[in-house]
Amino acid sequence: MRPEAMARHQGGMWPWLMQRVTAVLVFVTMAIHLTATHLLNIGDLSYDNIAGRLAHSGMALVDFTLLAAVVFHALNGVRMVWLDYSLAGSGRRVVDVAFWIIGVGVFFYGAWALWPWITG
Amino acid sequence: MIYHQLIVVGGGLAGLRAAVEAKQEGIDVAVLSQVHPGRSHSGAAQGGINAALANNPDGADDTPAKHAFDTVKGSDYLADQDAAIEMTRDAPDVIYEMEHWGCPFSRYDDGRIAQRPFGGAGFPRTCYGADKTGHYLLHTLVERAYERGIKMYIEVFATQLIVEDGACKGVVAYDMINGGFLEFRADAVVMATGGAGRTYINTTNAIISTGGGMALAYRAGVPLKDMEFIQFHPTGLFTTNILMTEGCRGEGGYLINDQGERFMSKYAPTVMELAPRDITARAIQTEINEGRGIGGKQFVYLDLRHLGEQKIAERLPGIRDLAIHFEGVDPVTEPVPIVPSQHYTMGGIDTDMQGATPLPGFYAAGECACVSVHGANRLGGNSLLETIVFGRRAGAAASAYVKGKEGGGAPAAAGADPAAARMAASVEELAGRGTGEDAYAIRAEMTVTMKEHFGIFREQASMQAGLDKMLALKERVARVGLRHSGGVFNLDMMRTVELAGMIDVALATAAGALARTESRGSHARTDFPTRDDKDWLKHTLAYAGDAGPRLEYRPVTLGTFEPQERKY
Amino acid sequence: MSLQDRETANVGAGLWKGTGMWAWILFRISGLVLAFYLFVHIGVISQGRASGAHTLNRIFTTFDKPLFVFLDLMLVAAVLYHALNGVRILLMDLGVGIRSHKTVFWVLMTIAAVLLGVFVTVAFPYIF
Amino acid sequence: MPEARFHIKRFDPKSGVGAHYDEFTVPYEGSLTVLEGLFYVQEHFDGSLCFRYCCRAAVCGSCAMYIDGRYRLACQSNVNHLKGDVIVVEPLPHMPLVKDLVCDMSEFFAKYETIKPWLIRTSQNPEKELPQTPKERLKLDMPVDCILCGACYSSCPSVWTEGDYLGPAALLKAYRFEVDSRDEARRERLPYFDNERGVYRCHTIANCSEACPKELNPTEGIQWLKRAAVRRRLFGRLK
Ligand SMILES: Cc1cc2nc3c(=O)[nH]c(=O)nc-3n(C[C@H](O)[C@H](O)[C@H](O)COP(=O)(O)OP(=O)(O)OC[C@H]3O[C@@H](n4cnc5c(N)ncnc54)[C@H](O)[C@@H]3O)c2cc1C
Ligand code: HEM
Ligand code: SF4
Ligand code: F3S
Ligand code: FES
Repeated sequence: MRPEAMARHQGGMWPWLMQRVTAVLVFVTMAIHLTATHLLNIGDLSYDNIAGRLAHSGMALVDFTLLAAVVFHALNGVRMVWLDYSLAGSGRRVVDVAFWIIGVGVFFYGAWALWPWITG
Repeated sequence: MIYHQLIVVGGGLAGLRAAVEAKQEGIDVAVLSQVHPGRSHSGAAQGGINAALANNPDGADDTPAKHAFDTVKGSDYLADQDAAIEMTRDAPDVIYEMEHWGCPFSRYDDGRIAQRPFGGAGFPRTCYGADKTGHYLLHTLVERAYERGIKMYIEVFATQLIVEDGACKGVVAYDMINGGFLEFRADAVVMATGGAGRTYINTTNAIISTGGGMALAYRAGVPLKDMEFIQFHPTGLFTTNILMTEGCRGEGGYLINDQGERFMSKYAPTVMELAPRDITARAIQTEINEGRGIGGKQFVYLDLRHLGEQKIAERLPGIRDLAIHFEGVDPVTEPVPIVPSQHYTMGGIDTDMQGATPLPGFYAAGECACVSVHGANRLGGNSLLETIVFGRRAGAAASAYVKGKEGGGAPAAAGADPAAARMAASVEELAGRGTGEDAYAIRAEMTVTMKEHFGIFREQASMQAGLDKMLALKERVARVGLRHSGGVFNLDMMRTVELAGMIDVALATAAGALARTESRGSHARTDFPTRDDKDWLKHTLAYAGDAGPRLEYRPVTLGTFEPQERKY
Repeated sequence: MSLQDRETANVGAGLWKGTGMWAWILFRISGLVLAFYLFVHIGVISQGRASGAHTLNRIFTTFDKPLFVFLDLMLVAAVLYHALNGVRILLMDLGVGIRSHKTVFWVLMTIAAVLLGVFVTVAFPYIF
Repeated sequence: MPEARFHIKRFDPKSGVGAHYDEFTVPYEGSLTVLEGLFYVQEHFDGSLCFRYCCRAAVCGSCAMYIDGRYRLACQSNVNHLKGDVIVVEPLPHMPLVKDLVCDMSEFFAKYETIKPWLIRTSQNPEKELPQTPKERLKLDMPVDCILCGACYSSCPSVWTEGDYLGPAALLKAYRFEVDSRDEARRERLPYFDNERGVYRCHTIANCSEACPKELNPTEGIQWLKRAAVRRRLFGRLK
């Protein structure tokens, strides 16, 4: 095998493993999230209703975990797909960095958006 | 032109073991093979490989000396006894070496290599990996070759030896993937191209076992030794001749005729189904000839049903798959129709115990060589052993020879590749003839002739007729025209070149058989039914001559075991 | 002849009929759809703070239209498919059910269908 | 006498002519394998047809092809068992082609070579065999049967999209040695499969296991390697 091909693809356990870890987190928290929004509090999706739910600190924790995990999972997932279609060399490093910036940005933006509901 | 100090032609067990040895000696060695080495015919071997490890509880008293005795007795005393002794002495060593290299042998509970009984052996001494021993051994050696970084030219088909100044200087070969002929130059060549089973129509051998290396050597003036001794395996599948390993009987399988009797009781009352192959094959053929084949037909049954599904799944899984896929019979529930089938070429390129041939710089090992350790009849499990033991020795001897020629180096006259150019020109000439004789018709006639006239039972008049047919075929093959020239992967060309070689090799078998007026081992003559030690305790050497092979003889090396009648 | 000069054999053949193959293709597509939706979702919910409660409520009313309800349904289907097939992958990563992965797949898909049914019957009548 | 009709995909990249199918009708008695059919065609109709062969007993891995829309060994495929009245014979899909049914296996073997497919020992070998219990040996049963035919490799979508991906056969080989109780590679082989052109490129699609004509399960081996890699990196556990 060409040595440069080998060098090009070093590492990979952490993205792979974190995709599984976040998958489990998303699975659990999203189940709660969906049950709460679509099955239990049906019919009256509104600003106040959300506020009511998020006032429980447990629900707030769930939604924050979900936010963090799902953003990672989604971006890492997109990166994984992209990787299969020849994302290599410097282009790949750019994507890695960009995705981290986007991910952290989106997380804080989401947290910022949720904050007033939680603090009431 | 491509130069290496040593070139090994053939990537089976013998060739790879030679190459590994040479690499270890620091030689620049390259392997040339018609197929990827991992696809070599050695991988088809099933039953096992012999060595007196004394691991089996029933074989605790086994020793290499007893192994040597069984080998010599099995050979009907035609084996060179010093060679048999050395091979059996090296045996445990090479088994342990293969094991240390990763070969996945089957095991006993205490972790030692398992051993099963095999025909003609006084003790259970056949080491095995289920019924895929050859596959496991071959892949182990392929892996070692990769580890050692041995250069391999894969899908390169050798067509001619280069002999200059009375010594072997390389080979010419067809590059199947890129097309065209290449000139490989070397200080020495090891030939390890396997057997010539395909000269018979009913063979267990791979389609590429055509005796190519033997033919190359023969034409370069090297004699072929003991070619009349052709082993027929008792149990090939009825329709395809695919092998059902001797391990089937080793594990307790029965041979059954039309009357439902275990007929081996008539032929070898004490060891029954575990008699040596020549005796068992003749017994089956006799049953068939005398009308006791199943339903009066051309086969008998190999019955494994009483072994039970679990034992079959554990010890003979590959056999079960083969029987189901190729014969449509599941051995767990039905008996398997079998016929004796051509299986092994005891003879081959004349070599000494170090793999050296009479031609300086030219070595041979494995089934294409004849040392001789198998004499007139090879014991099951001894030929895998032979490939590794003598592959190693040939590698070492060739390395020593190459080192002695230090300063030899690549020949200065690079550029023109005269030998390759001549080869290419001769193929062009064949193609230029347009439609001459049909090579495939000739091939079909040859394989049938060999089966019918030089089969299990032989007789003067029939053999003479067969020899005449073969000589006529040799003339016809000279008039063959190629339908398709040039290009890559040109099977038409390869199979035509191959055919010419097969006929030469088959002729050596035919001439040797006709001349030998006795019965010994696999060579069973109805007109001379007994062994004649006074006149025939000697090796046949066939040299290429204008009107067919010229025969010479050489005495057998005796000294340890006194020839006696073979009884089982 | 170098490798590049050689044409590739038989592209387009291959195991396009394998269960594992289609499970994976759909998994991929559903993952990408969900990733896209995730950002839309965060954008929408954040309007609560960015543009105020009134705007958010107005957006929610828009979502009650049949088209959006249908899209929402598709989304739930995608989530269920991705989540349950994801479970199959996670199990296989743990070494569970590798040889019986097709059976596991269909069992999980049955569960997904049942859950989808629950969503449809319980949740959606309220929205209409 | 029954006859078998073969549709054989022909292509010679050097000829400048595009790929096409040729039809041949082969008479036979009793049974006929696809490989025998190909020989009949090569001998009687078209000497230029080419294909790989060796053992004709399903043990050497030469003759893997795409026959009637499935990965099969030509020598193991009996025409009596194939459905339909024409038998479509094509080379292994998605592989570089040499000619007709012969594809270029050099990348396949190059990848096999990179994962160090040999038993690695660091300690002194005993005089006799290295002991291995039947239970330890049982773990090797599946992976050691691989005949390197390339069917799995040709069937894997991850190979199609990423030319550097090692593919199922090479990884199965890595597994074969990693589970061997005698192997002492510890971390030596790890970097060669624990990366994104190794195990992490496998999306558990399992086409490979579906394709394998020897009914092996590369997926199982690859999944084991993934877990072994995590175990080793995170917990330092070597076996
Ligand atoms: C079905 C079967 C089962 C067997 N079972 C057993 C058993 O259980 N125990 C046992 O001891 N023995 C067994 N034998 C015998 C044993 O397998 C063979 O004798 C042995 O494997 C031969 O090995 P080799 O290395 O000499 O040649 P092979 O393995 O035949 O290798 C020949 C090599 O030469 C190459 N080659 C050939 N011609 C050319 C050419 N012109 N140019 C370039 N390369 C060429 C080929 O590519 C190949 O790599 C069995 C044989 C058969 C047929
Ligand atoms: C609900 C629980 C979820 C589970 C159990 C789950 C599980 C997984 C797993 C195991 C993978 C890895 C697949 C592989 O390596 O081949 C994966 C990939 C992916 N996931 Fe999820 N996931 C879930 C939710 C989501 C959500 C909500 C999104 C989007 C926001 C998402 C987007 C993706 C993407 C884009 C991929 C990459 C797909 C690919 O590689 O083909 N997942 N998921
Ligand atoms: S795993 Fe199966 S399909 Fe893949 S190379 Fe080995 S034998 Fe062929
Ligand atoms: S098909 Fe390919 S993606 Fe993995 S499970 Fe098999 S290697
Ligand atoms: S010819 Fe060996 S596997 Fe088919």
